[in-house]
This record gives sequence, C-alpha cells and structure tokens, in this order.
Amino acid sequence: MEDVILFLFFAAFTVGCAVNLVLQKHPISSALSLVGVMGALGLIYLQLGGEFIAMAQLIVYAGAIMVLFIFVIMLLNAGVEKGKTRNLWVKYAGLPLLVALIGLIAYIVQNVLPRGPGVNFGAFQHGNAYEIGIKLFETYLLPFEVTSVLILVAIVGAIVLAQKEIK
Amino acid sequence: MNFFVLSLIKAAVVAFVLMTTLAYLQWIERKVIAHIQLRVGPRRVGPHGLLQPLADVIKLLTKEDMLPSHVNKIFYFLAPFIAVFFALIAISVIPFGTEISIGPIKTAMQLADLNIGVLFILGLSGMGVYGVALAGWASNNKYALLGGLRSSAQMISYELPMAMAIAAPLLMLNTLSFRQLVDAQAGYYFGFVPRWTIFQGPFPQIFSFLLFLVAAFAETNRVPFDLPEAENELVAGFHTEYSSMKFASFFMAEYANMVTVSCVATLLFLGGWHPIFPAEYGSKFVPTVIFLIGGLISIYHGLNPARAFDRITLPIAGIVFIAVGAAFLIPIVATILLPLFWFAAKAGVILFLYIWVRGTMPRFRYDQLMRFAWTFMFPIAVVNLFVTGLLVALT
Amino acid sequence: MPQIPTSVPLSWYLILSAILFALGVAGFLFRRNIITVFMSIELMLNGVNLSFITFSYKQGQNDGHIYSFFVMVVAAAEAAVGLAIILTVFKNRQTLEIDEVSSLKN
Amino acid sequence: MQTSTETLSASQQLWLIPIFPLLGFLLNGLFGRRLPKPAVSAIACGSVLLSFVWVLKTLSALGVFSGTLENTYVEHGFTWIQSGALNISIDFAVDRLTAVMLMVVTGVGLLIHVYSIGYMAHEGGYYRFFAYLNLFMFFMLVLVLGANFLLLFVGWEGVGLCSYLLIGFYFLEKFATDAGNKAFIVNRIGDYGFSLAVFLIAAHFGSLDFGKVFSQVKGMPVESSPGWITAICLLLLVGATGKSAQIPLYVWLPDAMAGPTPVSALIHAATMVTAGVYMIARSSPLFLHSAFALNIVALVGIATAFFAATIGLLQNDIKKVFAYSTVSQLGYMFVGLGAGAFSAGIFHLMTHAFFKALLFLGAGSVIHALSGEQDLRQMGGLRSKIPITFVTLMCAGVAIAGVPPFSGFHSKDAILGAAYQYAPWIYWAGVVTAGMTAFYVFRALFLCFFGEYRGSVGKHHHDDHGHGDDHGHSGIHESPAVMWMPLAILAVLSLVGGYINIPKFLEPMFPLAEDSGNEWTAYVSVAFGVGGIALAFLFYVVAPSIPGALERAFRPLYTLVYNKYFVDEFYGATVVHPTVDGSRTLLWRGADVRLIDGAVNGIGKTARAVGGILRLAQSGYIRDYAAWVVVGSLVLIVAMAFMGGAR
Repeated sequence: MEDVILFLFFAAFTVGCAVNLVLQKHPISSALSLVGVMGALGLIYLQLGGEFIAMAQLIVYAGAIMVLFIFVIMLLNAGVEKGKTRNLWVKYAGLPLLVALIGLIAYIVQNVLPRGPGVNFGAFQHGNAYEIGIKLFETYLLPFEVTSVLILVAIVGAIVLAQKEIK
Repeated sequence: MNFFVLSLIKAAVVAFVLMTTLAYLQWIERKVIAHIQLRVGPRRVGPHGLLQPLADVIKLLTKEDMLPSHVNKIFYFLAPFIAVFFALIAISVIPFGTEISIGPIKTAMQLADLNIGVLFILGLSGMGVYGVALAGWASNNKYALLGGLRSSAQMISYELPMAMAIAAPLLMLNTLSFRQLVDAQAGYYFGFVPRWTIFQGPFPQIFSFLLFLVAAFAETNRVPFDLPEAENELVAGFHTEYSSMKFASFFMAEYANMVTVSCVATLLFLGGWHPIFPAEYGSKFVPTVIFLIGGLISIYHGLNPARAFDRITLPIAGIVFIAVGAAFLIPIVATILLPLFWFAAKAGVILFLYIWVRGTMPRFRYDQLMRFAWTFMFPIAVVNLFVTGLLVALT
Repeated sequence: MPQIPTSVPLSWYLILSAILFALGVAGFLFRRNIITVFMSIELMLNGVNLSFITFSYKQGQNDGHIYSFFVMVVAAAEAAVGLAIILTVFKNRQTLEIDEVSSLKN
Repeated sequence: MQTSTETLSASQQLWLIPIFPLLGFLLNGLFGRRLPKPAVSAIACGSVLLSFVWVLKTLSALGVFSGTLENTYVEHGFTWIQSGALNISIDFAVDRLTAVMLMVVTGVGLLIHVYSIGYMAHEGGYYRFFAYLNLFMFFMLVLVLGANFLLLFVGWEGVGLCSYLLIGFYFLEKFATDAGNKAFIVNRIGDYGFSLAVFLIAAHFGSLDFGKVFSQVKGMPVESSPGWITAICLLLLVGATGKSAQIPLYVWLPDAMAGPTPVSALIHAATMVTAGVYMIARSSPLFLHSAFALNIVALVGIATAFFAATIGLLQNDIKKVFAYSTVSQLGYMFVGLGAGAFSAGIFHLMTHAFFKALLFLGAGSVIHALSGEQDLRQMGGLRSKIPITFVTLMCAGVAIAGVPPFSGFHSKDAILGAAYQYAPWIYWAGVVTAGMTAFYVFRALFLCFFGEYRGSVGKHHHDDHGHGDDHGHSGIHESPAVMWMPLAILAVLSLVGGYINIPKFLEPMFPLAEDSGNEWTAYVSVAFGVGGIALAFLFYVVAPSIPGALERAFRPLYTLVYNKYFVDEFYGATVVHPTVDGSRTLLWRGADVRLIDGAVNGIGKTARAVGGILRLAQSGYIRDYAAWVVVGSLVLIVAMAFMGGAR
C-alpha cells in the first residue's frame, strides 16, 4: 500500500522532471530537473533495496556530475535556445516515434515479463554496502580496476582538452 | 506507539533544539569573537544580550524582502530553500545518544538510523553545492556569480579530502551506520585511554581528524576559507542580492552545516557519547561538577552585580545551573542526559574551535585555497587512507 | 476504479525506465543545445540503470547494482571528457548550437 | 628430495631476500641523482648486505650448515597466474643447490658491490650504476629462489636486461652500446629456446612447479623416456648456451667486457653466466631421462672449453683474456653436467665464482692503477707498484690453474674424474684445456706484472678508449682499501674454497658417482697445469723473444686464432647481413611496399568509392544520426516483439 503510493509519487515526480528537462528552453533549468530526476530515482532505488547504489546515485550523479554540468553552463553562460530547428521532419516524426517507442516497450514488458511478486520495501537485502563491496572486489575486481584506469584516462583527456593552447 | 507519531515527535523535538542551537550559536560566536577582540559584544537586548538572537530573527522577518530586477525568479527563490533544506535534513541521521526508554516507549535518540548514514551525509553535503551555485547564478550579479562559482569549486575540491578522511576510520570501524560507529568506539585501552578513532589502533586516525576538520571548514565556507563571501573582493559573495528571510536562510544553512559537521566529527573520531574517561573513575559526576561551578560563579556575580538587574537574573541562572547539575545525579535522568552531555560537550568543543579560528585566522587567497586542497590535503588524504587500509589489512 | 495493489508490480519500474529512456531520446532529438543533448544522454543512462536495479531485485542478486555502479562511473568519465570537448567547441566556434557543428557534412 | 613438503612450520620470509636489493634499486633509481655518493653506496651495499645476512639466517634456520636440510623448503607467496588447470604462483624454494647459489650470489655480490665503491668513485652515473647492480641482484635472487620455471624465467630475463644495461653503461661510446645490443640479441636466441622449453613443460606436465614436474619425471622409466623430454632438454640447453655463453652463442661474452670491470666480475664471471649451469643442474631429473641431451651438453661444453682456451692464448686485452677464460671455464662446468656429475659442475661454479671474480677485480684494479689501460702490451713490471693486486691475482692464477691444494684443483679434478669415466677423450681434451688455461692466465699475469714497464701512464697523461675517462690523477697507484679488501677476501676464498666439499654437500640431490680407482687423472691434469705455468714463465719472463718467433713461424694459425676463428665475421656474413639485406630487399621493398601497401591502397580506394555514394546520406547534423539510430532501434524492438519476443 504505502509502497505503491510512494512509488507513484516518486515516479510522477521523476517523469515530471524528465519532461521538464526536455521542454525547458534554458539549459540550467534542464540541469536542475535532471538533478530532480536523479534524486527521485535514488529514492526509488532505496525502495528497490539498493541502499548503496542510491547513495552512489546521490553522490556521484547528483553531487558530482551534475554539479560539473551546472559549472560548465555557468562558465559558458549558456543562454536559452533561439531559432527554429532546421531539419523539420525530425520535429514532426519525432513525437510519434517517441510514443511508439514507449508503447512498444510497455507492451513488451507487460507481455514478456513473467508475473512475479511485486516490490515491497525491505524485501531485497543484498544491496547494502557490505555485499556490494564483496561482489565488487571479488567477482568484479578486474572490471573495477579497468574502470579506474578508464577514469584516469578520462581525467588526463579532460585536462588536455580543456587547457589553454600553450603558444 | 505508532512509528509515525513517534518520528513526528522526535522530529519536532530535534527541530526545536536545532533551531535554538543555531540561533544561540550565532550569539555565542558574537560573544566569543568580541572577547577575543577585547570587546564585550551584544549585551543590550536582555541580560548579556541573551535575547539578541530573538531580536535578530524579528528584524530579519520584518525587513523588506526586495526582489532585484533581472533575476531568474524561480531559481532566485529556490536557491535559499535548497541550501537550508539540505543543511537541515542532514541532522536527521545524527544519533545524539544511546537508546532511551520513557515509560513504555523505547527509542533511539536519533531520527533515522540508516545503515548508510555516513554516505547519506556525504551525499547531502554534495547536494548543498546547488544552493550556493544557484544563488550565485540566479541573482544575475557578477559578484554573486563569482561567489557562487568559487564556492561550488571550493566545495567540490574539498569534498575529496573530506570523503577520504571519512573513509579512513570507516575502514577501521567497518560499518557505515553512525550508531554502530559509536558502539565500535566503546571501551578503553589500559582502562583509561578511550578507544576513540583518534586513539584506536592499528592506526590512530589523528591525521584523518585534522584533514576532516580543515575540509569541513572549507565545506561550510567558514574562515579561513570563506572566499564565497569575501567582502573585500566580492561584495557579499553569492548572497549579495539576498535580503531578509532568504538571507537568513543562507545564514541558517551555514550554521546548520557547522553543527552537522561537528556532530559528524564527534561521532567519527571522538567516540560519540562515550565519556572521556571510564565511569569507575567517576566520569558521571563531571557534568554535575561543571554545572555546579557555573551556577556558583553566576551566583557570585549576582551577589556583587555589574548592572542592576543582574541581581535578579544571575542568581536565577545559577539556580537553574545547579538544578540541572543536580538532575544529573538522579539515576533515571542521568542515563538519558549523560550521553547527551558528553556528545554536546565534544560537539561544542569543535564548534568553539570554529569560532576561535574565525576570530584568529586571516583569509586565504583563492589560488592558495585551491593549491592547498589539491597539492597538500589530497595527497596526504590518499597516503593516510592507503596506510590505514594497509595496517587494517595486516592486522 | 481498480483497488491499489499491496505491492508495486515490477513492470511498473520497467515502464518507468522505458519512459525515462524515451524522454532522453526525445531530448536528444529535439534539443539544440549541446549541453542539453548531453544531459539527455545522462537521462537515458539513468533509465537503463533503473531497469538494471529492477532486474537485480527480481533475480535476488546484486549484480545489477554493480552494473549500474559501473554505468555511473563511466558516465562520470564521459561527462568529464564530454564537457571538456564542449568547452573546446565553444572556444573555437563561440556557439552551443548543435546544428552549427556540422562540419561532418558530406 | 624435490618433494614440495614444508620442512618447517615456521615461515622463513624468503621473499625478504630479493626484496632488499629491489628496495635499494628503487631508492637509488628514484632519488639517487639527488643523494650524495656515500649515501648511494651505503644504500646499495647495505641492501645487499641485508639480504646476505638474511640468507645466512635463513640457511642456518633451515639447517643448511648443520647439513640437516633434506627436502626442499617451499614458501608460497601468492597465486600469480590462474588459468584453467595451469596454476602458477610466486613461490620461493630453498634446497641445497639453492643454498650454494644463494651464498655465492649474495657473498660475491656483496664483495663486488663494496669494490665498486672504489672503482666507480670517479665515474659519471654513479647512482645509475649501483641502481642497476641492485636490480641485477634482485633478479638473480629471484632466478635462484624461484620455485617454478616461469619465475626462473622471469629472473633469467631480468638479469639479461640488467646485463644489457650494464654492458652499455658507458652509453656514449658506440662500441659499448653495440656490445650491449649484441649481448641482448644473442641472448634472445637462447631465451627463445628456453621459453619454448617452458611451453613444452607446461603442455606435458600441466604444471611449472619444480616439485610437481620432477616428481612426475621420476615416475617415468629412464629407458624408453619419450622423445619430448629430449626436446625439452635440448631447448633448455639452447637457453643455457645463450646465457652461459657456450658454443655457438658465446660471441656476446667477450664483447660484454665493454662494461665496467665490476660488472664483468659480477655478471659475466661470477653469477649471471652461471645461470645456465644452475638451470641445467636444477632440471637434472629431466636431463637424467635423456642421455642424448646429456651427450650434447658434454660435447658443447668441451668444445667451448677447448676453443675458448685457444682463443684466450693470444688475446692482448687483459679483460678479453679473462673473458675467454670464463667461457672456457663455463665449458668445464657443462662438461661436468654432461658427464652426469652435476655436483661437480656446481662445485666448479662456486670456485670459479671466487677466482674469476678475483681475476676480474684484480684486472680492474690494474686498469684502475693504469688509469684505464687494458692492453697487456702497455703493462709490465707492475708487481712492485701494486703489490697487493699482484699477490691476490697470483692466488687467483694458481687457483684457476688447478695447482693443488687450491680451490680450482678440487673442482676441476672432480669434473675431469667424472669426465674420464664418461668418455676418456673428453678427459684428455679437458686436460689440454687445463694446460692452456694455466698458460694464458699466467701469460697475462706475467705480461702484466713482470719484465719492463712498457706503458705510458705516469710518463705523460694518458687516456685510453675502453673504460675511457681517466681517474682524475695520473701515475700508477695502488687501489684504495675499499678495493683491495674484497680482493684479499676473495683471494683467501679462492685458495681454500676447495675444501668446501660441495659434492658431498649436494649428495642428497645429486648422488655421487662411485669413485674411480684411477688417481692418475688428477696428477696428469696438475702436471698439465704446472706445465702451462712453466711454459708461460719461459715465454714471457725468461725469453720474451720466443712468442714472436712462434708467431712468425705459424703465421696463418696465429692469424686464425688471433681473430677468434673469425667467428664474428662468420656470423656476420652468414646470419646478420643476410637477415638485414633480406629483410630490406625482400620484406620491405617486395612484400611491404608491393603487397601490403598495394592491398591497403586498393581497399582504401574501394572504400572511398563506396563512401562517395554513402556520403550523400551524411547531413552532418548530429541529431539526424541520432534519429537514424532511433529508427533502427525501433525496428529492432518491433522485430523482437514479433519474433517470439512477445510470444
């Protein structure tokens, strides 16, 4: 009961923010609504039992990545979009395509997914930091290390790209 | 009793206590700094200016709330709320004491005992950036924008050392729930050295503690890291364009952050509500003695007063003090109050450190600030974390 | 009016993630500001993450959490590089209009 | 004996032994540039000293000195490679063979480190030298301690690398770098064989641990042992010939003398070049199952010993003489191994480490005294000027010449005795070689220390190539104490070292051959040795005119031998130039330019033509591409939905 209400609330919030992201003309509004999406998603993760991943969502996505976005938007002082889109057919074909996409996925999910017990808060116990850590550092150790290297590369690349040209 | 009702009551209590603390924290700050600078500080409103906070609140409430032109209204209004929201919600995972039982009800002195409380705090401190950044951006003022940019950059930069400094004791205590953290710090070495994290083997976390403190100063935009509101460079930083209650909410957010950070430091490093020396050496009489002394002093001042109505106020205060001190002797009350006392004492010490530093230190230059974060604190934090992990792994 | 189920069906989560993904696609297609387009990509990633978590709930294992964790980390790296690229583009062309950046034409 | 059962419950922390030099390397390599020279030398020698002490502690704890260490003591580090059935882990093992090697490597290594302090005092790249030296110690110890073939191989390659770095230490002279490259490339050939052998072992035994492999081998019947064991042994032998400078891969060692003299002493006389011997002795169970391979080992050994000795007769560079002598002595060891007397080979390895290191260090002291002069024709009459060096070198001489009762006599006798039982002709060849050895060593010594001084150092400032920069002060001078103390210690060792009865000590691992009654073998070899000394005395002290006469008499032979049988030229003509030219003409101009480039360009042209058509679809608008992606994915979803996806 409470689960359903909570879920519907957060889902509505998420979708609202997402739509806002798409519709808002100003990048910073979009960025803020994306933050909203992420926060609500984090709460939904909590409901699904993913404590750790919810916090990671909060820290990594909302706390770090989006701040970076907002930072860049502020730096470039990006204003509202102006002018109309050039290739019109995207504009007109896009919405039907979108609806088709959602409808299809919903249809498939409804039909394919075997009927199982629904989600109740606290039913899933494997999402705590301990078990995630065990999984991460035993089963998925190699991917983890590879990811760290990837991040290192990304840092270097970002610095190289963003630095002023040394004349 | 119903969970919701209980939580509501607890929330109300915590909120009230927190608000009062914030208000009087600011009064204490003004007093302390005044005495550091050989002034007397506020003393007009009420005895020793004790009613100053109230006056300030009234002033801020009744001030004209002006809306500058060309601001982005939504975010201009949103920013203070974001700031204060994330600042206040952080307190909800802080445990103030052990389990207590009043009559039939048995509950913890804590709003929510998440078993990822530490991560929660980290996440919120990350979110806190938005308030400042948005305020700076939305209020369409170059000083405000610079302040916002600065503060967000500063917060992001100091987030890393802070997170690492937090991670080190977690490695040793091996939990993410504040309550278990504190429980893991119970007991004493050789009977008298407390097993707090800063004393605990295999690697006493003194470095982490210092790193955490410094990073916390930066996170809360306090002196010497209060670049975002460097008056002499950017008029008032990110809240240049804010007035009345919105300004007050930024103010409140800053102080709430201070309180949160001090509580977190207490829980992580100073053993939470565990007394500084064991009870068999009579630690349970410490609060009594302290309050007694306080009460006697104020009574003494009341007997030969500086001002007329000190004759009335100070003895009353003294009586109250002594009464509180006496309350600590009642066993049932003591079980509830002692942990609170120790917790508050430790957190208070750190808060006093904040004020002390503010009264003492000059402000950094911005480049110095950044260099300090990235070339000094970050490496040390990494090394500290590495050594801790190594020692924990070896033992 | 159908009475509310006591527990949330899994499919709802999946549909939510589908909606998020589709909205991300839409953003990618409709918006002309490079940064917004980029954010739409992040939105898609979030949708995918949600389905990861949901499936891992269904399976009773936390592997899905690991995957979405990796997705986050990679997204962080991607954001760093991508935003750096955007900065450079802006430095060279003084525009964030995605259609101004069409030197790949023919 | 090779069973991997732990003899002791208490861990001996074997990993500390190699770690110390590694730390020294890291310290010196990273910060050495800023450290003062005393600090650098302290770090370098201190690390080696530490590992030496630790070796002593470990061995005594394992009861090596009390002789109670029976079976291998294995210490598991951590799993390194875990793929399928193959499980390779970082294990260190100590048995008696390892014990001997450990003592030799760390002991002699320590002495040479100390010596280097004085020798390199005036050199550039001081810290670099010691860093490399420590790194070499690390890899050598890994090689010796490793409990499986792969770890052995790691050490093997590592010492190869360090040898390359140290040969090319004076990287400003071209010939030094060339010599380094030569050593490296020639070793590659051997390493190739070794790696193939390792693959074969892994394939056939399913493991690389010495314990597992050898216990399996012991299970097999000696007669009717499969052919692949022989193949493994031969490939191992290829590796050994590369590392231990045997025919046909010995050519790199003489050139390796371009490095500083302590390097020649440590790497190219005492330790690294004996790695091949150690490796063959280590895999003795394999070799015992393949008589053919043992034959080859003996043949290679005796041939190398003989030819290298003949070449050594006429060399004029003092270091070259000793280099060829090293090759020849290594040949001796191989003879011992081939004759099945592995313990004798190891015995000779140890004694050789003593006196050959001493010879090189003494030579270095001479060179040091003469400010870099290496040519024997520029020396002479130095015995009064550098007496300590003279005495110590003489000790080394009598030791290597096999004069009883000094160390060389015992080991050489052990080998030759085994050789006689194995095949008399090998014994005779060996005896002749012994004579020649005595001859050329004492020829060098007499030319250096007796007669008139023919050099120019001290008369006027002299700067030789080779070990080029002068030592800051001209004039002939005895070396400082830090240099001659190691000489003295090594001299004592090479005099009495023969009484350390290695064959007895190693008996649990390598059963002794029953003692052949014939004592005369020893007498004959001694006679040849003394004869060689006498001949040298006659030629180069009494009547210095004879050599010239002989040279004129046997001009062609002389030229042949003097030019080392033109082996380098032969290799150059047959291997190197054909390879280079072939690759240049055939591969590059032919294959690369014509075939590959042609193909690539062709593909490129086609791709461009096709792309020309596809290009029309490229609007350049990112969102168009995105739209295409969406359409594609929609199609996919529809397909999934109606092809069973939705049922």
